[in-house]
Amino acid sequence: MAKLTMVQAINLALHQEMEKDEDVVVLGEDVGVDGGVFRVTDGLIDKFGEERVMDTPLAESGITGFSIGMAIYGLKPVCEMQFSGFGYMAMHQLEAHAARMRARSGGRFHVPMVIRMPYGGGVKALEHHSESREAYWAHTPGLKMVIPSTPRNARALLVSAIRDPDPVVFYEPKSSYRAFREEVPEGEETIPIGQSEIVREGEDLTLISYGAMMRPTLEAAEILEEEDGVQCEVIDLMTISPIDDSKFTESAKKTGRVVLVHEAPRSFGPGAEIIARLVEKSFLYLEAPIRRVTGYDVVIPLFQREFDYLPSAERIVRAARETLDF
Amino acid sequence: MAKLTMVQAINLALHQEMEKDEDVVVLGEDVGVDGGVFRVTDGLIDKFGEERVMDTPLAESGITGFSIGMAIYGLKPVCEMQFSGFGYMAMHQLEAHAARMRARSGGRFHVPMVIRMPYGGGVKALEHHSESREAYWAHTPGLKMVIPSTPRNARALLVSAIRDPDPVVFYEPKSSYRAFREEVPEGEETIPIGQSEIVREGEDLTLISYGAMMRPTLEAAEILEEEDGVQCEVIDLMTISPIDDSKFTESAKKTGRVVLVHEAPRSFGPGAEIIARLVEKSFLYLEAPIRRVTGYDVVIPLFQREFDYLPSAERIVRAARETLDF
Amino acid sequence: MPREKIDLEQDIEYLSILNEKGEIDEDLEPDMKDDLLLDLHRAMLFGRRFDERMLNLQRGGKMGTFAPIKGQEAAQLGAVACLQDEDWLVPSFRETAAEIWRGKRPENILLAYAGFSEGGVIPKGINNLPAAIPVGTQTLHAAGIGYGIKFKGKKQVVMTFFGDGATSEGDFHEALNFAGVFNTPTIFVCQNNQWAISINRAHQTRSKTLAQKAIAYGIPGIQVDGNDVLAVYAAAKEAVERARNGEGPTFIECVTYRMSVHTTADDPKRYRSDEEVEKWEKRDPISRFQKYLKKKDLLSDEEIEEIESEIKEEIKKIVKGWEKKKKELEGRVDMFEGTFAELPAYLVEQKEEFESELPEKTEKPEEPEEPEADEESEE
Amino acid sequence: MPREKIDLEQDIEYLSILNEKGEIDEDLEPDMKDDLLLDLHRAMLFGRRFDERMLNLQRGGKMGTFAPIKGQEAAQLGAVACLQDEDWLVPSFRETAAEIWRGKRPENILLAYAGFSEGGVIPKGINNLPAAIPVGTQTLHAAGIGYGIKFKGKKQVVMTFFGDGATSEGDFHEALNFAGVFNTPTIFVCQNNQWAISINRAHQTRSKTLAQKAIAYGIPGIQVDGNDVLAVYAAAKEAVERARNGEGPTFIECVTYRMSVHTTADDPKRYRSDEEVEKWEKRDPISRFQKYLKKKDLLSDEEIEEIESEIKEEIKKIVKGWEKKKKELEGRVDMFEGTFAELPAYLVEQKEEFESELPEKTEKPEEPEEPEADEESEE
Ligand SMILES: Cc1ncc(C[n+]2csc(CCOP(=O)(O)OP(=O)(O)O)c2C)c(N)n1
Ligand SMILES: Cc1ncc(C[n+]2csc(CCOP(=O)(O)OP(=O)(O)O)c2C)c(N)n1
Ligand SMILES: [Mg+2]
Ligand SMILES: [Mg+2]
Repeated sequence: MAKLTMVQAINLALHQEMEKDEDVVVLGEDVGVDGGVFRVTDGLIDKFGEERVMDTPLAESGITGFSIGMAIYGLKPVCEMQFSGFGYMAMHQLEAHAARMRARSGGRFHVPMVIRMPYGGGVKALEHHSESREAYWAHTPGLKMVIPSTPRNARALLVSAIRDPDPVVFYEPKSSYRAFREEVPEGEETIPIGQSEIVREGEDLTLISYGAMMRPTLEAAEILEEEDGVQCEVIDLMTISPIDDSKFTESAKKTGRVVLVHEAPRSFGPGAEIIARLVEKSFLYLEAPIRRVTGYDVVIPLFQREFDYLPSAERIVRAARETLDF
Repeated sequence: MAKLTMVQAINLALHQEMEKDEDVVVLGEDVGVDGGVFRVTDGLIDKFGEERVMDTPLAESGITGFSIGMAIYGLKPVCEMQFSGFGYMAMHQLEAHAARMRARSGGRFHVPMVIRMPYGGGVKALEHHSESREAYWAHTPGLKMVIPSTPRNARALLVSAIRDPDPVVFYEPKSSYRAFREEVPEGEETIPIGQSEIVREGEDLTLISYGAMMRPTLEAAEILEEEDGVQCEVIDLMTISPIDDSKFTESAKKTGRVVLVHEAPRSFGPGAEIIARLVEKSFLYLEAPIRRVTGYDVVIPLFQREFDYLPSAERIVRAARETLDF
Repeated sequence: MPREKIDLEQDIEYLSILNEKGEIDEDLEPDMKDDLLLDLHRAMLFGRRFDERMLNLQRGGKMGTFAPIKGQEAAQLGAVACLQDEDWLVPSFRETAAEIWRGKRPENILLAYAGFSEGGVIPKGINNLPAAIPVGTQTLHAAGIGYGIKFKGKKQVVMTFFGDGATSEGDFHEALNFAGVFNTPTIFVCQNNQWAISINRAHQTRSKTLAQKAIAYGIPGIQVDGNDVLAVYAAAKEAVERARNGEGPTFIECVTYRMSVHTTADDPKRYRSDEEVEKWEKRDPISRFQKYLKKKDLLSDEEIEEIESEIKEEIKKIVKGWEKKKKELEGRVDMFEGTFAELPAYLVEQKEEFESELPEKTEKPEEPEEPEADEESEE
Repeated sequence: MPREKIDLEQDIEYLSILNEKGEIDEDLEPDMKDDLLLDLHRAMLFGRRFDERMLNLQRGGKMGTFAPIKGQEAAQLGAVACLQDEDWLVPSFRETAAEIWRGKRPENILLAYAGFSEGGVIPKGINNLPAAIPVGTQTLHAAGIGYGIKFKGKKQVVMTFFGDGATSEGDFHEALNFAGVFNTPTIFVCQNNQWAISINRAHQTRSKTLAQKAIAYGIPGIQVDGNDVLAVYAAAKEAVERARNGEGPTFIECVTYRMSVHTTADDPKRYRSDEEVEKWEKRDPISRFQKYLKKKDLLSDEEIEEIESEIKEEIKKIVKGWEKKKKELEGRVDMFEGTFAELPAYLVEQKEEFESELPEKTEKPEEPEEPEADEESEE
């Protein structure tokens, strides 16, 4: 097992799936010769050629609609939106066609494509390069929405997404691209889409998060153990939609207290759905209001102040303590 | 006071605001000579000419981005997406520019525009003509999201939206366009954006809805009173974002039991935010789980089966009874 | 350091072979088998009659709104007549006749417009995409399918249809640009029927022709008389051959006219004159084609009568079959399956919730108080 | 019923006046005041030096990523030099020199690239929109502003800038079409610098020129040597005059070259050759313009030296002022105000929540383990 960054792990998944299945093609802006602006697709064009690793014109709807056509014909496109902040240009193609072609054609056609997009803040980027709007896709029937949090689950989830017969929006936490390394097995590994994971067990409090926010969340769990002797159960959703509420509703029955964390704006954000599920399935066990530690309902500030906006371990710890004291 | 349909009431608002303020212009596909495919803009072009009532080329992003430019220059465009199902083509213009220009320019520029879109099911329409995806806009920082439910509040809310110095997405419940009439005062009337209304008082149960779903919701309240002697408090949100949680959280403190209704898909839908606010602000008063009577997490079916999908008074009544029996 | 005209190395041509009087330009007459000519004639006539029948089914409240093709039979049939079965068709919502030519069952078209998802089902072996309603969006799928064909080294081509209004959409632009850059075997057929609902062609774009938009992408573009089935066929034939030979995409503008309403929810009197419609009725694609076939002694008035009554019978059968099918399907629930290959847990839950409520599931709200033609939604 | 070429009634011309050797085509030489010529020269030089300074500020970790303009000084300054103060500028993200010419304070540009929203503030009286990062989207705003001008009967014009890559976006298409249909006083200036990050012009679209895309909208289009400030000025002047006279929009393609990196996060060696860059360095817009000014006896080497050292001083002052300003602004919170005219209740609540947590508000996560150039995000 090699210790890889998330960029390397995603790159590994692409290499291996392209070797395994010649219908898998990669396309997007600068994904070929340049290897992607984050180097996620580095080396693919040399190995698989420009027929399978396509540098496209600068048009997000074009990339997406073109991929839908390829997928209908039988290819398995993995297309990239250079930043999730530009993915909205493709929204109508995903909502109207990728998400509907199977039902519309009575199953004759389906759209086995993956739309990769780096998302989230914390890399000192320019405007439109730090958004976290997974709720748009999660609320769209017919789409699956996946967000990995570590090199290893990024690789395993991307493999599952590529093999999924239906369209998957795959958000990559760009602030975690190179922030740390993890052992990633050389051999095949997959994680089923639609499955969350308990990454830390505990009885006192349930912390729910995903993607880049898993790091401050786990950090907060550490602090709470060290400073308060509190045992947090930490859940990584990994798939936002279809959301797996089995683990966090069970955990809430055990702990009775929940804090959830995401960097997306709070209102009408993913956290609201988590709360709704908890109320629907764990109502009688809830001992305190569920706290949302999230981005605020404004555009994430330019990078000098982006950490005013992004949830930190400290904010999570405070919310946890207030929830425990409730 | 004349009894008007919602189409006539919205038309009245447009006539009066255009008379009052010559910077108000209307644009969109078929809004001029044709008077709009629902006749909402009927007669405007004859009265105000094609400089102020503009038939545009067939391009939603174009209409929206063009309106943003007009608004920056000082006009007050009221543009129409012919159906909300095609509004996603304009999402990037609204998210990246309409919602941000004020903050980005340090207040030098702002975007006083209204984006009108007929939304929702129940009119035997073709695919893409029955969606209810207000959550996309409500989750977008910098946008306001308004949905009227009757001719009178449609007129009053649209006037407020037109006068609002910031961009307002205005969803019109097309199934209510001509379904009933209501007294609408000739003279000016406005309803502040960001204000919900208690349309029926009660102590036993709180029903929360908005837009087209207010009718089955009120119908359900009637049935519950007649058949069960249950007094429902019914709240019409009217503004989805910024959402006014003051009335429904107060009401929940009184009743302890809440059912909410919308035709949007359930998961990551507007109802989840309502539940989150109730948990945050009325936690200790909740006596039963909050039920969501909503569209399902699939694309709304073609019209033969659209009523399988749309919430009905019966579904609401059943959820209410289960909530009361909890 | 000059100021000089740039040679763009491409021209836009106009092609017309059979005029409204039925006169023909022999030099340009395409070489077509008699059977093909007669099949085309029958398909055009069938398209016209089926359209008329759908219109009165809709007016009679038996069907929902739809987009009539009256006047555009030559534009769409002349083009698809150049396709092989294994080729692909990517239609918009106004290609009923073309879809039927390509194997779509008329009964299913009726079912779809009656609001039954079952009408959208596409049988294996028929390479037609379902109708695409968001204007212009399908052109990108045709570009992508074209790439798939190229990638797999197949000899297929893909033909997509859209209207004059669709040329204003960003997706149209991106599709032609992608097709050009990746040199895909895609034929873009624009049915310029002069109107996008109430927006006239002249107001849709300032360019003199739509065909010249091909210059923006460095791909061949041609404008043809869209009511002249021979001209459409000849232009499409060239384009299909180029595509098959790996020479990439073509943009064809068929100048035609929407002789009927935009959809059954539309009232054209609000925006266009009867004179204009009458002017175009004189250019009807069917009567002109019949004159031609008669001159060629391929068709007599008696035979036309026969065909007409055959078609009448055929349509009667289709409508009967459709009504029977509707009965079978009524009350059937069809919502949860089909979205994904497998029904995910949350949809299973919702399905169970739904089924627990089945008794009321067919509840309908009372009819609106004052139904009006324009109350229905567009399309 | 012929097959004939359609006369599109418009040509695409190429314009070049001052070549790389400094030779001039007298017949085409625009009549420009000496002051204007010298101001342009100074602005080009300032743009170049300021660019260089920003690059080393960024490399030194004092500033975030930005998009250098090196090589494109003539393309942007020649065009904005035709504007009056009351006209409008709608830039993309690579018009630093043009924005400064139009009154944007260099200090604010540094502030913005250092991640301070305060840098984006635009003072009253300066009609520049803020830089638009989503490629191509701003062209629609320029069309809309143009309509506003027309609507108000003003004599203003609006000029928007974008790159070669932007011409592939749907918004570009919709913007030129709207501008054409509504005949707005909008000048679309494409800085074709041959690259869209790593995508070469030839791979962006199959058309021979970008200028010919104007034909798709029936508006005038011209291709100019974008490194020839006189040619850019002459073409823009014509376009501006047409716009002011109510003759509508123009599309200008400036053929230039991005001599530096796409942004400071980019490594061009991965996709282009040094030879290519060297070839274009010979066509540098500044040196050729200096040759011209010297021939005209408007400028001597000594004077150039003087200007250079003045600029050096000026930039020193700007950077000093900027560093002072940064200190002032550090720790300042700026997030809730400014989104709406009035702070809505829910943002007041969130602001209070935020302030109750201020002690930790400056928390930063530990630095990543292995920083790499390309780790930063693009732009
Ligand atoms: C993206 C989008 N916007 C608006 C509509 C509503 N609409 C349906 S058809 C139509 C006009 C289409 O005109 P054209 O492209 O010329 O095709 P035609 O109807 O004439 O065949 C419009 C505006 C739509 N279906 N899709
Ligand atoms: C809609 C959108 N997609 C992608 C990007 C990322 N991006 C920034 S600049 C750029 C290339 C732009 O090329 P061009 O239009 O030629 O302008 P240039 O950078 O050469 O000045 C890309 C892909 C973006 N900013 N916006
Ligand atoms: Mg048309
Ligand atoms: Mg470029």
